Amino acid sequence: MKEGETPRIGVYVCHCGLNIAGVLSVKSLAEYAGRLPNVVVSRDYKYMCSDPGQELIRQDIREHGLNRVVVAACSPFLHEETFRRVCASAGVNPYFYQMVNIREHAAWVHSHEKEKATRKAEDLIRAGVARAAKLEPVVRQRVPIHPAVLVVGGGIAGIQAALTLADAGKKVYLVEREPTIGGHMAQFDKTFPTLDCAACILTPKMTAVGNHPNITLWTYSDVVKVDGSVGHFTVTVRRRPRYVHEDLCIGCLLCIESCIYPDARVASEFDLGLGKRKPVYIPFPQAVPMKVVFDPETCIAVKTGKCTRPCVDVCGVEGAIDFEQKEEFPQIEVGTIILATGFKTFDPHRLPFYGYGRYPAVYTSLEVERLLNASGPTGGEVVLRNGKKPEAVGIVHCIGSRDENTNRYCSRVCCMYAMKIAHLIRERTGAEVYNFYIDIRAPGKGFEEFYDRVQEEGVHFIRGKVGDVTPETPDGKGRVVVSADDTLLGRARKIPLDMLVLAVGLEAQADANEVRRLFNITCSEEGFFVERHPKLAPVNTFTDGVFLAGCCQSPKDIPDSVAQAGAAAAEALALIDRGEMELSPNFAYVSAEECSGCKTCVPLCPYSAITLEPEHGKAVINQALCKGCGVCVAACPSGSIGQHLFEDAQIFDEIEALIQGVAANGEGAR
Amino acid sequence: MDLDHVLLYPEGKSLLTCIQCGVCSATCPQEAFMEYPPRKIVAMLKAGLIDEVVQSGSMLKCVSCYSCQAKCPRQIRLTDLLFPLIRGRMFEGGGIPAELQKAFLDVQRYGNPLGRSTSERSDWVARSKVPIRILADRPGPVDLLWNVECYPSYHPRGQAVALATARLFHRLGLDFAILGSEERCIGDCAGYFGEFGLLDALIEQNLTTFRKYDFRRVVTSGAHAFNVFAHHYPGYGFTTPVEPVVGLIGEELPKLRPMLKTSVPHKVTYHDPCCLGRCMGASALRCYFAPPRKLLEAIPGLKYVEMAHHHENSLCCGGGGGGMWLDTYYRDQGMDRLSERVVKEAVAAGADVLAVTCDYEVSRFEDAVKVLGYDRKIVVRDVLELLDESAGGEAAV
Amino acid sequence: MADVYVLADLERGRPTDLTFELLTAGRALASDLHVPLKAVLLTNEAGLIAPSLGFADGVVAMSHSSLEHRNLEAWSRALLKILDEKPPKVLLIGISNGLLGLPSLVAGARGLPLISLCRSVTAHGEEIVGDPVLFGGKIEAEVHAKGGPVVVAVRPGSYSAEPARVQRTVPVENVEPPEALETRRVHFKRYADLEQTDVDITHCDVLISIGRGIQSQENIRIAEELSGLFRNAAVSSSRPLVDQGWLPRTRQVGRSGMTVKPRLYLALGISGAPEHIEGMKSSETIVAVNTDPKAPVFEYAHYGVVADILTFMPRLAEQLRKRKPVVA
Amino acid sequence: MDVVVLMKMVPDAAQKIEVDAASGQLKASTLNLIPFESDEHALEEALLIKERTGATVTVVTTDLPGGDVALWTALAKGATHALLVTRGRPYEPRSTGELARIYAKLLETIPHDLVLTGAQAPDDVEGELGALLAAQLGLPYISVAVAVRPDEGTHSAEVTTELGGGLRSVYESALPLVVGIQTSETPPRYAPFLQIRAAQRSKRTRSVAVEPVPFDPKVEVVALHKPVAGKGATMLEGSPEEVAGRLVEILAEKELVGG
Repeated sequence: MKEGETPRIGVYVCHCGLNIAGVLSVKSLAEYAGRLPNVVVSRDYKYMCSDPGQELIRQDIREHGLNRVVVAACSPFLHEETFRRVCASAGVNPYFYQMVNIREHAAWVHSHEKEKATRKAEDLIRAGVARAAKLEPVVRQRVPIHPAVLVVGGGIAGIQAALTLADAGKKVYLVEREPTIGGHMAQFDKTFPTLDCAACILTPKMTAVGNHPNITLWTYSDVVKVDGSVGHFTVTVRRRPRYVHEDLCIGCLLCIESCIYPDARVASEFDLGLGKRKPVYIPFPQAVPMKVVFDPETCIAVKTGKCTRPCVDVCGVEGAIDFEQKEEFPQIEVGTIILATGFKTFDPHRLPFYGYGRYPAVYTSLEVERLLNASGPTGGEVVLRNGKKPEAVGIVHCIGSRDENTNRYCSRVCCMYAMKIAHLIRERTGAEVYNFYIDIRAPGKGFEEFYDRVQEEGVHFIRGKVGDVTPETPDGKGRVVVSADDTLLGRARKIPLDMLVLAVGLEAQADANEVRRLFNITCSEEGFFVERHPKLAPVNTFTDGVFLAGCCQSPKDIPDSVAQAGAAAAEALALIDRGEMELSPNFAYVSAEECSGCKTCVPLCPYSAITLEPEHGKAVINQALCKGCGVCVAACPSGSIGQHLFEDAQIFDEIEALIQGVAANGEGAR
Repeated sequence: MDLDHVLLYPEGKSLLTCIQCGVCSATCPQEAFMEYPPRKIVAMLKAGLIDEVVQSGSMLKCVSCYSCQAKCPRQIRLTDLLFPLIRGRMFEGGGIPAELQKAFLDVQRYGNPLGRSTSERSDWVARSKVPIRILADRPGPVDLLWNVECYPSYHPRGQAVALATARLFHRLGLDFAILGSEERCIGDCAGYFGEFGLLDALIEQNLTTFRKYDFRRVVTSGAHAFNVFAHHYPGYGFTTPVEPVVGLIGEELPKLRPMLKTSVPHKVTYHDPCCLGRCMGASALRCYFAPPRKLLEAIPGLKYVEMAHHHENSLCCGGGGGGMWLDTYYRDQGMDRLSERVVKEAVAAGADVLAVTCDYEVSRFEDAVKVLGYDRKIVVRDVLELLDESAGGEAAV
Repeated sequence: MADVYVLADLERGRPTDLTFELLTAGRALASDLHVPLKAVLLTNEAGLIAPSLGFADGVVAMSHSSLEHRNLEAWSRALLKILDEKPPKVLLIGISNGLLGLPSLVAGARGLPLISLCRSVTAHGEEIVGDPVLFGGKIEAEVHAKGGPVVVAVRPGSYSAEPARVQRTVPVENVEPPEALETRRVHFKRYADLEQTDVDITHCDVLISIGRGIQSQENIRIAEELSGLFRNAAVSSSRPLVDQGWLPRTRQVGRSGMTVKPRLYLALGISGAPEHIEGMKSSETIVAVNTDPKAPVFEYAHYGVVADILTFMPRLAEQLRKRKPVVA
Repeated sequence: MDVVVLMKMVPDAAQKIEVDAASGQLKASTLNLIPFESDEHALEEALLIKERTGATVTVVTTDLPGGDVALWTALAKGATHALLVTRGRPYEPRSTGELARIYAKLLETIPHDLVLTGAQAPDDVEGELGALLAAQLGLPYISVAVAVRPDEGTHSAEVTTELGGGLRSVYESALPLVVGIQTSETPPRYAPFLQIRAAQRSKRTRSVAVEPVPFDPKVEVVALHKPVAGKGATMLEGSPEEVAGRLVEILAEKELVGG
């Protein structure tokens, strides 16, 4: 529409099958709309989103010279884009389109009072028509996409995403906090329900990452700063010193052997304290990169400098070991980011009555994974802290999960891994194994079959959660007796156990909130990163160019993590291959002449999109970062910030039209 | 009030979300003796079988220890809401054992469950070497109203604790006073047994007394009164800050510490009363797990040891929810005494002193010690008695 | 000047201790008043019993089958006829369970002065003075009676029975039974002995007797432990604990319970209501423990301890454990 | 079947009972009146009869302090009617004789097959209420009852009485009958406070004024006093440990315990 052109509006009332027509009188709504100012044509139709429905609009635009289109149908979330494309294809600016939601806002919520619901729909349509008259043309901006990708987290999800992208020829930076990639999966012995050896399927992928020409692997590192927006992020990574030059270390491990400490005496993080390591170590034999780490807390050469340094003497590569190594902060440019930061397990100290940390017989499931692992502290033998083989083992499901006092959600994998552990312990020790469960949740391929198998193997399933744990001897060092209500028997059971395994749930990483700020995304109450849409955009975030994979989004098993990693890689690839990206037109802008430079808006912006341009001290909004939340618009004391698609005139007219109707209809708009 | 009524409230509705995990029954110290343990009761309530629950007598065995409620993954309010409601229904059928009936009648009549004269309530004061102000005699503003409670007022063992408390208050220079013969039961047994009418009457009566005087805060001798103050009195508009005595003395520890000069060379364990920890639910700020332990550890020569059950998971002395007056019924039912379980754990932990801070517990545990024949192994002392001893006891005031 | 009458209390046809106690009382009163003392005998066959009442100067007797068991209606009708025909100065009736109510029925029917709950009765000149014990022994009164005949109800245990146990032939005045006995509405049916399934406290050497001071039923255990430290000992109690259902009725000492004479009666937390005292006052050694130094029980005890029994019992047990129980 | 229960308010022996030195009367300010315990048993027995036979139970007391509460409690426990006899007089220990006359007059106006009351109250200086009443009304009286089983068909009742020493006797009497209750067959039940309040609000207690009964007391209470304490016993003094030790020595001397 040119300047001064009269609005010619077409209004289309959708039946949405019976979703709308079953409640609202769509015919009368169309007639009502036809009587509104500037409306040239109004119709109702069974499915406006269908091809014939779309064609109907295009035809009217052509025949009636419409320059505004209003569709009264469902939520803009679903079909706003559909009808904008219709407008564009008929030669009308796509932002001369206004959607009125009469399905969710009238038909569904007021299904029990049809007459009033129709009145309300009238009000909504009238307001939409008023707003449509004030719409202005908007042109979408485009940004180029840098082809490199940052993958944060080197667990199975990060590995999978990195390999997919690297194999597609894209440059990938993989940043991992620990000295090795592999994540939790590397700690497992077997995977459910197929009982594949975790190492057998994971280590080839780890090695592939380590060797891939397109992957830059930075372990023992973390992201500390992220600037820019989709297409061109500038990321600062902190590389902590491992006191070994990775390019020089050949992984011969002679330094470890020669360490001045003859015995491993430091609790191994990887083995959750069940095993020991030296101050110089590799976390586990298949670590990638196969480069040693000097632990600054326990290596006296690093800590005090007072060591004879036999490691340096024995090292065959001159200068590989370097106790003067410092932190480095390399900066990289990437166009997209995949977060695969994983999870932590629930800390059962929070439920002290299970005796974890108090009675040596009590373990977490992750600790037991290490005991079962061939490369674990016991070489895969299940032996207790006192060196004995357990004869009775209990596994309590849902520790920290499904509990208002800790985490309300179901962690999804515990039932299966608890049964896997039951199977493995029974297989290795012949112990009586009792699984204490509330419900067995086995909804995956081969899962129910596995449940069946474990039951057949003679694992006892007791439907009832353990409510108390007491030591059998006063010193607490021996067996523990657990109390549970066997709800199927309707009787209390007290069972003495040599080993009590707490099937701990999965939680967001402790620093999830800092990470989400760093990457400008949101997290749920529990700390899991929030996807853009649970069904339709499960790997996207509300920040363009930042994608999610694996358990940082929600608890999931290995197949799901891998699948999501693939999906995240594909989303990144799609952007890279497009080469550029259209930005949402819904962004705020500053009228420089009116801005006083008061800086009120700067700290308010949740997306850090506002800066002060240095020359005149006026606010500038980075439209690639702006999400159109409107906080700055509302807060600006001088009224100098506007927002496309939500201009004051549009909103005021919409409200005014709405109020008219309320005044006329009484409670009509309620 | 019946179940339908309960379901009108969000706290009651949570009943419908029960997943029958059985933690409540598994943690219930009385489970073995209940025809219907907590999990079954919830299932029966959901199925509308409330009458069967009432008739079973299972509810008589609940000692309101809050274990089930504290561990319930759905945070269903079993202890302080559902069970009292069910027990309230028991009055209709006359299924209340005589000993408990008498306690209620004595509370109605004398404002204490021991059936002692109201005029004798402050007789113990005469034995105090430090001045104890009684408000009726000397009205006028006071900082601290000390709610002495029934057992410390009447029971000889409780009186010893009350006297030690008074000496500590005196040493700390606290401005305190008591209600003397105007004091009445604060309503614990009534509230948790479902005798809501009596609870209501006691609260009204107590508030009338409180309004006569000018005080800034209240300190309770024991855990049960504190619990009732915290949970029931605010609903009647009583918003004056209330602290249990261990909380108050805990705050004064810096001032008290230099006075703790006499060595108390014992291995001491501490029994967490249900009503100072678990019962506060999520409001961890009002849980008093740390203060008594800090106080004990401040005593020179004392070595602190922990029992198997402690903090949120402590066992119950068995005196709550009317249990104080159901021991005979329990014995007739062939039930174990919870207080004996606690004493056994204390001895197993290597302690020779079981420290307590609940007005019911000194006598309950001393009983248990005698029954078990542990007289030479362990003694029961209130935390305040130990502090008083370390500060020189009666000789030093 | 009329006589002093004492109504003989009979249990299964035999005069009770109370009868002789009252004869002792009646003798003193009769001496003061300078009048004869007579026993009133209501039974089915007076002749058999009269000689056992030889302490009296004479016996006024009525025989009728309805008088065999202490049927209050029959006895009151019989007594009224005697009072009408041969009015005494004073009629003493003992307060036994079998006669409780009889003084009131008689005095009420004729509008006679009645002093009940008396521990003693004396004459101040012409006035008869009783000293009732009220409120479980907490208050004593002095009550004067005007006119006559005066009915005085005397508590058991107030006088010694021994001086009155005199067997001799005494003059018997027979009074004809009234017509009214034939038209009575109350009929004795049978005796019912309580089933003896419990220990017989009347045959114990030591009784650990507990009262309200025990505070809770649970604490009874402590008394039981104590009793276990003696030979042939048992726990007994005062009435409130039995009414409360805390102990079986077979353990009750006192007027409505058992009368006991053990070698040692340890009264723990028993204040000493007169009803209780009557059941135990003949014990060889009485030791009373009570928090209230003014408790009436101390009046009857040989040794007294002012203490809370819950504190005292364990201490006593401790001392006893150091000794061997005596072979009975 | 109409059962009437007469409840008497008496000073609570668990509380202090003081005599005013000047007047020689009980100190009214320290008196705490409660229903006499055996009267509570009488009520319980009546309620048991009601439950077995559907009898009506009318509870009567006078307007002494606490009388109203006693009636609300009785209603809460299940009594059918409650009557408060207004006299407007304070408590005095010698009043049973007059009370019997008042109740005799009252009973002329209310149906009664059975009149139950406590066997003997701690203030029955002038005799027992039940017996005096029976004498007034010319009704038979049975005392120290522990069970009352009325039979509507024969209009009679079987009453078991407690003679002491483990002996009981059973009587049968035509109705109407006055019974002095010693103990009810089951301990008195508990009335929850809410029900007592409900009974209070229900206004089911009825006040009745009985015309003053001319009464000439034949006895006069000259003095009341506290008993002299402990004159009989040798008092052992000292700490509980010392006293226990001394006592055991004494018992040993008497060969009640061994050496």
